[in-house]
Amino acid sequence: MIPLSWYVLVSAALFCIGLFGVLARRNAVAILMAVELMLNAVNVNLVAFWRYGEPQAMAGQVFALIVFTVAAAEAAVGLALFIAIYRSRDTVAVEEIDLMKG
Amino acid sequence: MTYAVFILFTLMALCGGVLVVTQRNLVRAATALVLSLFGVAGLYVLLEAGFLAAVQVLVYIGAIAILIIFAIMLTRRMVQGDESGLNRQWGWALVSAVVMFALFCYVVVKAWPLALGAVSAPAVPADSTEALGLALLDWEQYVLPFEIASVLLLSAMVGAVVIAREKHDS
Amino acid sequence: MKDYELIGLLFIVGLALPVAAILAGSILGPRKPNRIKNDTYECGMETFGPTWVQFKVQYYLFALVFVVFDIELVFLFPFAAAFDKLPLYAVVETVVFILILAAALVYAWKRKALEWF
Amino acid sequence: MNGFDISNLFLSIGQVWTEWLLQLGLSAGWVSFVNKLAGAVLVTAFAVGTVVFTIVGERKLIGRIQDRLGPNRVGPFGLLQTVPDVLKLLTKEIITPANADKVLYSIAPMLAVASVILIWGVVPFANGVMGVDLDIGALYFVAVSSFGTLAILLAGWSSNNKYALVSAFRVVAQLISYEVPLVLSLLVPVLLAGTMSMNGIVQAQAQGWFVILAPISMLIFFISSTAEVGRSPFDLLEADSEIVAGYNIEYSGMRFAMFFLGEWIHAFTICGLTATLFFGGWRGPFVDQVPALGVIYFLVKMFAIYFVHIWIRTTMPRLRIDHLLDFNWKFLVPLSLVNLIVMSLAARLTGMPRADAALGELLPYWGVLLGVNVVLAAVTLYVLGVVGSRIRRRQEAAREPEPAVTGP
Repeated sequence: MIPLSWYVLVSAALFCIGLFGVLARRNAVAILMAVELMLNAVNVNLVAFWRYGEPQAMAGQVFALIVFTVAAAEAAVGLALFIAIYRSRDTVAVEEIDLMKG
Repeated sequence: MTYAVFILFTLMALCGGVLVVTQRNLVRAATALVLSLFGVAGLYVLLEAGFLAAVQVLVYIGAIAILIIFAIMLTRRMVQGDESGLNRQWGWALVSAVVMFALFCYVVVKAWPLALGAVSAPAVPADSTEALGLALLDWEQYVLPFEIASVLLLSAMVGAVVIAREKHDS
Repeated sequence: MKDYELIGLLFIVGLALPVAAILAGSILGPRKPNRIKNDTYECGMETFGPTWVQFKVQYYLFALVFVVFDIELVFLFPFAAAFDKLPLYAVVETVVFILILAAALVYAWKRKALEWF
Repeated sequence: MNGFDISNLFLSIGQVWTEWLLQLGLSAGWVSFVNKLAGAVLVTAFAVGTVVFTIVGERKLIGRIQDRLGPNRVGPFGLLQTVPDVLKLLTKEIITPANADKVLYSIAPMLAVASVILIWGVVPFANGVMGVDLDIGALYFVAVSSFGTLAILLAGWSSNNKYALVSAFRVVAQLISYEVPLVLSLLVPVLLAGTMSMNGIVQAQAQGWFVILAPISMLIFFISSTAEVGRSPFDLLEADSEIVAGYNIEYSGMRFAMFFLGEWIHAFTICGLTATLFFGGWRGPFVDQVPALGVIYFLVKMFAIYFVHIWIRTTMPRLRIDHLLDFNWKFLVPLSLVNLIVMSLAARLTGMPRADAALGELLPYWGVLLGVNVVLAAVTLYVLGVVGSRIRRRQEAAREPEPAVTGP
């Protein structure tokens, strides 16, 4: 079997790619996609620890399912927000929608 | 053999991820996201979580990716144009991501051996989906998250419908 | 995990078949591209404006309702798989779960998110 | 070598084949690999091979229903019509539009085929004769189908054609909408069988097919799977008598043929799934003694359902897209939600006897489930009638002319 540490490293790499995307992309939808990558990295971790920790207890899988739910809810509301912003501001570039900066 | 498959899925997940954050064309980035998520689904299969692998494909590729592509189509204007998809602080973002990864590596290698072979893990339950169902609906285990998930979905839908609906004058 | 080897092979074979067919087609078929032929096909009309036009929000609303129900289905599958071992109260819990999401459907219906304008 | 035991034909063939491979000097790991590859190739060959027959069969049948002959020139009774068709498609030029997104444009047709071939990996042809008996079989089918949706969206977008894109959006709206009732009705056989494994579902129908226990689920599954395939009356994406084509308008030659192939495979694939989930799959008389009979029973059931499909296709008018989506979200989804709730409560309250229980024990259980279905159907029809007449009254009231205003 593949050691647990490999999975954790893959997950860490995926997380950091997502982090880079969140920090560096201009488009809000692209940032949301990067967030999805980070959530996936978390899920890989959860499932890997479930498998190598205590597979008889289903905690890891239940957590992963809840993460799926949160990811879907977040995508739905987030994208709806971007659509609403686009409708009024005509852009979804994050530098141009910083209205709250005063 | 298992290693080859593992490396294949890892490459899919990571290369897809890199494409997601670097592609300027957003629909292509979304396709790369699908590739990456598919690689992650493969990792779930390797971890003997077939149910989650199928759910990954169903939810992410079948639903969320399509939702994202629809949203990209609805917010068109940003996608074309000559400007890069990255903002001015991308250098700092890269540095922080790399530093973060280095930290992760340090911690992981400290905590768990990287060495191959002689790895053992307890067996998974014979029918892990059934076990999952029992755990989810057990009064003493996860029934509260289960019900809260539905409330979360309800509120997400209410919120998103309110936000995204066009105001009809007349 | 062993079970999925065949699925992986099936995926490869399933992809190899169209690849082979398209390759055969491109070898056997003629290849004489010209500007008109490679143009966008609009029954002889010249295309104007960008193709990747903006769409109605209605498509998004359907996708949105679908995503919510998709997640619900994901939770219902373990329930169905474990059904023969579940006590009555667990079934009632699932009924409550379904009813909460039915409320979401009713809401979308009342707010006219399910209308095609 | 063991004797060739006819009672379990497939097991014997498998044994002979495996022993032959071992004698060739392959190691056990390679033998298992070769076996699995052979299985994958066989499944693919079955799926593609069946298309050749169903195309001719369907064209002949549609011809008969529409009072004409159908293909009758090539070969006896026109049976070889598919051969020149394939040759024609093979020798056509494959055009890639200049403005298309080349990579995605060429990936999309491959995904369209692969996604339907993958479904055949879990369909049981006979007891134990199937690609692989996944313990998540039913969910696997749903998950794999979603690749097809993605392929359509990619095809429409990458063609760089307004009409292809509009069509792709409409098709995807249709496909994702009808996926909800499809899966909700699929859950009923899963919970009656207590397993997601396809073979397990067939085995759970030992005493009675699920179509007797859950006819409403069967109907919902049948309707929504027809919509998933995009066949008439749900063929808005094609509408070949009205518009040029759908999302695949820019595709030509073999690439176009791949979309076509995927659609045809999908058409009888869902018939096979309906047979498996609701009509007992490979079950039939004497199948426990001679498992090889199961293949015949399965194919007969599959093509019988396919016949009904073609029948509907030729007789029903096409729906309009708003009607199509209204029918799904305002009728099928609520009905399938109620159906799932009612079925799970009824099955739990009557106590669910084991599948191998005596007939006397099973009859009350069947009776309750069937009764519940009949009551649900009656209530549905009553509600439909009330709502329908109210809508009609409102429309008539709206149409009534204003009373003429007479001046003084």
